[in-house]
Amino acid sequence: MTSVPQRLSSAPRSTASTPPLPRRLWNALRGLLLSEYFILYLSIAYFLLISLFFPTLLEPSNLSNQLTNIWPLLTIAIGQTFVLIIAGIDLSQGSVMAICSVVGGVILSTSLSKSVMSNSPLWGTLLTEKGGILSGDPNAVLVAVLLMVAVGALIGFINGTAITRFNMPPFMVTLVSLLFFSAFAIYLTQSRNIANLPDSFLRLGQGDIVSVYLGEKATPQIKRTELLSLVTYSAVIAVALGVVAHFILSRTVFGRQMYAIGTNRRAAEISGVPTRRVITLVYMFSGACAGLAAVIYSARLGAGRPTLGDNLLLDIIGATVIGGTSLFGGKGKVLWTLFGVVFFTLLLNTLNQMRLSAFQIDAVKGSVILLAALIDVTRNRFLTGGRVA
Amino acid sequence: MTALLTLQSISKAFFGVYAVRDVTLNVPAGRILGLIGQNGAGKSTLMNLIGGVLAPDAGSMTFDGKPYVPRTPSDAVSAGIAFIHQELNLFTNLSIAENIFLGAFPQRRGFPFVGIDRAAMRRQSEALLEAVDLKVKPESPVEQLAPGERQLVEIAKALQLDARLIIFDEPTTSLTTRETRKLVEIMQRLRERGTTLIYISHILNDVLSLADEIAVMRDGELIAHAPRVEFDASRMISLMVGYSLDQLFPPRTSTPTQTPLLTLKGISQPGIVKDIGLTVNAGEVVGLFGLMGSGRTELARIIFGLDSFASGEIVIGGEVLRHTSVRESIRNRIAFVTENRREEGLLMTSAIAENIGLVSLPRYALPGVQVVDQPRLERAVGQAANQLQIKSGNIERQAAKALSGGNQQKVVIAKWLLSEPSLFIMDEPTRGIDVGAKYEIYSIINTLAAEGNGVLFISSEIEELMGMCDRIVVMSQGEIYGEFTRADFDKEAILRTAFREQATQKAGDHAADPA
Amino acid sequence: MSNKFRGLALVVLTAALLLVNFATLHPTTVRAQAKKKVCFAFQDLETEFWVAGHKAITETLKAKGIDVIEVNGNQDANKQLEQIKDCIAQKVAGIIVIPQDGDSAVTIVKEAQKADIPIAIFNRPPTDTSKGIVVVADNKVIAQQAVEFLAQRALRQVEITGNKVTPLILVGDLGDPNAVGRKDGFYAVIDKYPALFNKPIEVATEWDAKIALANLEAAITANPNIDLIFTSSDFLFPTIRSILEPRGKWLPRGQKGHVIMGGLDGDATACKLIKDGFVDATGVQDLYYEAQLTLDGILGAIDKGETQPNRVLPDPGFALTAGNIDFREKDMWGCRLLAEGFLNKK
Amino acid sequence: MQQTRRERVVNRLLQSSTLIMFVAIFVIFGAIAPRFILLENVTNIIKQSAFTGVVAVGMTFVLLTRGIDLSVGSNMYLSALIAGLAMRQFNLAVAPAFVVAILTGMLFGAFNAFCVVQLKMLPFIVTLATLVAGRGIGTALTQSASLDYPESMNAFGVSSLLGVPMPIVVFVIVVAVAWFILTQTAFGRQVYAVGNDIDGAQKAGVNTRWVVARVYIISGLCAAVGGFILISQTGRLDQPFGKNQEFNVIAAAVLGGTSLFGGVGSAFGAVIGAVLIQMVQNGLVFANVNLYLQPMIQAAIIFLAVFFDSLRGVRLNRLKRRFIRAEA
Repeated sequence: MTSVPQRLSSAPRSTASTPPLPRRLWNALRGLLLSEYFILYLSIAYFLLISLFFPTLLEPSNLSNQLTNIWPLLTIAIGQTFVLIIAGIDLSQGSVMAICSVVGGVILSTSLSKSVMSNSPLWGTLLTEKGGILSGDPNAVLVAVLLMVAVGALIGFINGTAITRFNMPPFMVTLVSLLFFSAFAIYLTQSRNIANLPDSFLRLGQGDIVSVYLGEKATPQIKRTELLSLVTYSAVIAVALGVVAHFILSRTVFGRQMYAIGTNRRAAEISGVPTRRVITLVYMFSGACAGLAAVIYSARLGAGRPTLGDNLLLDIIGATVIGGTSLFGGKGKVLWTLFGVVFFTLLLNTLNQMRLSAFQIDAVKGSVILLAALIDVTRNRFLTGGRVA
Repeated sequence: MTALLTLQSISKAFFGVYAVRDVTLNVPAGRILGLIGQNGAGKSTLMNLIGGVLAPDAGSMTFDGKPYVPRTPSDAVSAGIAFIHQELNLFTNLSIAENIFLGAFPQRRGFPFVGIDRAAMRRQSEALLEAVDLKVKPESPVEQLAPGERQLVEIAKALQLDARLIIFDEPTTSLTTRETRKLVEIMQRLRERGTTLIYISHILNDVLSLADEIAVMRDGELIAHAPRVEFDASRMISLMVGYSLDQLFPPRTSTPTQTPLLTLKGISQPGIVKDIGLTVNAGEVVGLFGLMGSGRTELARIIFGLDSFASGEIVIGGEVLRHTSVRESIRNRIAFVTENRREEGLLMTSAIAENIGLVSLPRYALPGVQVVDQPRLERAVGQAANQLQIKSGNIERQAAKALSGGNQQKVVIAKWLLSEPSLFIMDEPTRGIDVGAKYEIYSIINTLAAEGNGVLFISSEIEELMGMCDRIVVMSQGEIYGEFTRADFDKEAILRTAFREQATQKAGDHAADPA
Repeated sequence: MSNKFRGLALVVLTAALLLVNFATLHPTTVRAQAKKKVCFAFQDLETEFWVAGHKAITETLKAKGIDVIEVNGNQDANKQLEQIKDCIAQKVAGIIVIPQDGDSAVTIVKEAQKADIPIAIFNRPPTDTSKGIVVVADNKVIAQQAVEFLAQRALRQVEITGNKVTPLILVGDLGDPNAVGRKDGFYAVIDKYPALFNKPIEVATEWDAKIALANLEAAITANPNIDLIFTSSDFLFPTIRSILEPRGKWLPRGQKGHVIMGGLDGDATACKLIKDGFVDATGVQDLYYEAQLTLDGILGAIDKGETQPNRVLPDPGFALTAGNIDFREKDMWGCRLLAEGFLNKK
Repeated sequence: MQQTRRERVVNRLLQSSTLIMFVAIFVIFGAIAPRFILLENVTNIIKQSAFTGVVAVGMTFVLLTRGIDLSVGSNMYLSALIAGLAMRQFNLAVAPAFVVAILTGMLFGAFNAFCVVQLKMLPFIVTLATLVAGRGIGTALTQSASLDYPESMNAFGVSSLLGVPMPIVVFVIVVAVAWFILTQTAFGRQVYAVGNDIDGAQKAGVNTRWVVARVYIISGLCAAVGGFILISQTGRLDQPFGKNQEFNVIAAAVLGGTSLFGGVGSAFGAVIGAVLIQMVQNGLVFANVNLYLQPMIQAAIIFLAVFFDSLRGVRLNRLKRRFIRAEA
């Protein structure tokens, strides 16, 4: 490009001089507010504030509870994050969880009572007194987990295809599959839960890998209450998923193309991004996450539940959006979602401990969410000097 | 003579950088003030200050003798200042009439009659459309209009306000020569009616022929303001860019070869194009000229695989294709710089680097899980950015939308450079770009040709095609009506060819028909 | 810019309000350290039955000077599990839970007993009743009793009119085991008298008045000659009424065209309607009795220092019918509420 | 062009796909259960879809501006509750109670509006929060006991004007007014403009903040009206009243062709959506379909409706492609 006259290159612009101290402080504050960790700071600040009034919140046992409560929600919220990034939405995750949970039960259950399950259409074929298909089989758990994830991905595939092939609005498509599959799950078991899952599976939701004991050494035998779970299987699953997801988003071609689609689908298409494939895959991923979450939840609750994840939808999307992911696409991070989830978990946990009467809880919950959002926009207002970016 | 609007040492800075610096300007009443300057010279910022979109950091304004402090755009409107913005500002989901009257719908009077007085609205819109002679039903939705027609609607909008000051911000960029002529008439008519106009444009001849006074901005400052007679094209340019640019088109350093890169044989698509035959050779710049709606863009989309074609074949590097797709075209090393950067070219809110990298991500991925080789990509992106001299902050951070039109266009080109194409399809690559940037784009095109690439250069500015191309192909009504080689370039002849079917040509109205 | 300060002001204000809110709670919580803490986890408060139960339990506990931690699972088994864990973390002395369903109950009981905290399950039995203090009312059996009485009425009607009776059942949320149990109870009776009944008409309600309204209206229009209605929960009687009344089918016993009607729960409305003769029978879970059993069970265990008390305390329940209302009235919680003027308060 | 005639026919069909679905479903259920076709039942269907429809109309306003209002369910509950309490306290008649409900609803909406417009918070978050808080306040007021309304309320619910049941009358009025506002008033057209490009609207001199604010207030108003006509039919307010209503409402609106991305939609769309959904539910009861299968069939039918609608969209886009030359 030597033929371009150098004269055209622009003259140096801004005149930077070292700012005075107050300005530097202000910048420091700005930095804090600007930081993408903001929601995290906010949650922690909130938590500490409340714990002034309710010391029990700081009890190690409670902290360890919160830890265990974060993972399942995170697992599913990550899937939602992906979908939101490409300017879609997945309302069907709850029903996917239900189906997957049933699938898990159908494979794993070790024994079933005829009187309970006999009107299920699966009775006699997949379900018998001896339990599910692979009851007692050593590999059952592995197969089950894989299959649950696979089924989730399959439903995601159906959603994705409907959306990409027929240009159906994601909202309606996933709403319909929400209605359909949750009904289908209940139909399969005729509203019964598939009980008696093997312990090897339950461990995934309940068992610890690392536990800590915080009592004084003296005590002869440790009371079970004081054994706190630190690293649980669900933690490992969720973190692993999170790492993978983060990697996909930030490092791979696929991730970049997702953001492109979410920002401007037409431009992406003209730039040779295989939009249909990417979108379909994203919905599959979201479904798979739901399947994985189903593994954790089913294991926690010790049954294949056709009603699993019924009331989860708003928590999922709420956590994701509070984290900072945009509903209009092109903007979102796994880390943000983690923070959003942390915020929601802390919120629920604190509410449980505030000894509010049942009749006040919702009012308080609502106002806290509102306050958080308010603080968030206010800081943005400060940074952008009155205008909202 | 009296000034309608006066600016007293107005300044506006963003993050410490002055966009407008200490500008003092008198806009003469009842005259046309031509305002010129490169993109980023501060014209648009200045207009936003006048229009109440931005608030000045320092300085004051008076309008019609009274102090004028607009807080919102509507303040400006009610004061009697109308804008015709650079980027069209129409609502595609509304009808033409509704767009014209959006700010102030005619209301039914008297009790039982409430709501919009559609009859009145229709009558008035028809009058206004007449004034900009756009022959379209006021009810027809804007989304069915061609860019040029939309521009005229914008003007009708301004007329409706019957504002005392109308600011035209590069109104002609999306117009065909025909429509431009029309616009000029309209503006003169306005002046006769006593309306004051500020006319911002990059097409210097238009400014020269139209303006009574001319003001020149550079780097946020007003560096010249005098009656037209004191200016000629070259002086204007030298004032704008700060040095004298003797000729507008850089010299071609290379000559085309005879090895065809792309050959179209009898490409037809019912209702769109018919029996198109066209060849682009390596190292050749082929101009594709045609009026708005002559089918040039549609043809480009077909070649690139965005739209399908019913019959005929495309031959690329000896390979015969009966149908093609975007990704296939990219594999075949074709690049497509689209007509509208905003909708189809860029991820406006994403970082410049993201944009440049987008097409070639797969080429910069490690085998296997397709992990992006970030360092390698960044290097390549950085190179491309420097090569094209994209003027920006940190390309990893700054969003594309923060760039001037010219630099945005360079980003689009850089994006394609990365995929190492051999054939460039460029649809109106210099639309809405200032002289300096245009010159750079031209130089880039020359270099591409010199490096042995083929360029299909689509434009409605004959001059630039004549300045740049080896051959010019003229399209009309979706057919190729003529072809000129550099030797016998002749503006009039080309235009005549393009207009040949004028009598039966109905592109405009066709587009406007609802249904 | 004033904008951004308005925003700031609002943040401060709201925060202040919340603080005050907590602060007011604060003192109680301080004393709470000294007091005995009992955790009461329920799954929702959406019908009179649950509300009355909630009221009975919390008030008795508070009266005993015990500090109650209430948590509402909002029909989400997992949320309830987390809440129970939170309770455990607070080292409560005991837990009372109205579980979302039998299977999650098992898990919950396991959690509590693992932490050596006595737990009692109220009204919804775990699938494995061997663990924890289980207060059971068998929905199926109670429903059966109620429907049985309806069947007797039907018999008499058939003797008069001669043609078979068309029964209709309002089915609850099929995700809810209670609803399913009641449905089973209903069918147990219907199948007992094949000669008496036509094929029943099922109407979905999903425990939602508006859905019940729509579907019932549709069903009645589809088959105008319904002569027996059984609702899986009493809270739907007003809905039924709003459908039948305009069609002149809302008539007391004895009048021609009276629709034989029964429900389950035994709430105040039901009691009133039986008295007024519109409803013939309702299956009663003896709410107060159950509450008493639960409280005695859990508090007893706490005092005795039992950490994993296991026993089953059945509530036989009974059917309050037009026949026995005069002398069983006092046993029914709804009627007592009615006596306290429940329906007219506010 | 050769196949234009056939194409024209297909397009005609797709154009009216929703209507065709309508008729088809109606006929099918009619065939299964003849009584389904009775005028009585048809009125029932409309009556039952009235409250969803009314709320959906309000939602349409919000969606048109690219916003969303998740709080309608709680709003229905709260406004109906306040009205009910007022009726009991000062034994109000129905009409004034109706006014009370509407005012409460508008107030609720105004709060959303304030957060969205003044504080520039995300509609989704705001209304999610008010969804939770609104019901919370209601529960706190009632201690979640259910609330019985005076007879007059039921009387209103079953009353009728010129033989048309009251709920339908209200429904029709709301839709008519909404239609008028959206198509015939400056505000209405500005709503569309805002949804299409809010900055542009501002540049064009539209007072966007006030437009958006009004939209949420209207949504609140409609929610209140919807809640009121529903309560006038059930006669009793239970704690879960209006719970999860938001999704049915949004579904109805979107099914009626309103876009979640703003700028596209109409008042009648909401009607179509609401009635279609209700008709299916009603028909399934008539056909006495197994309860476990009902929701699945319902889902399947909604899917079909959306499917045809988007097919139409694809077709229309192809038609929109501008023709340059008139082919011989």
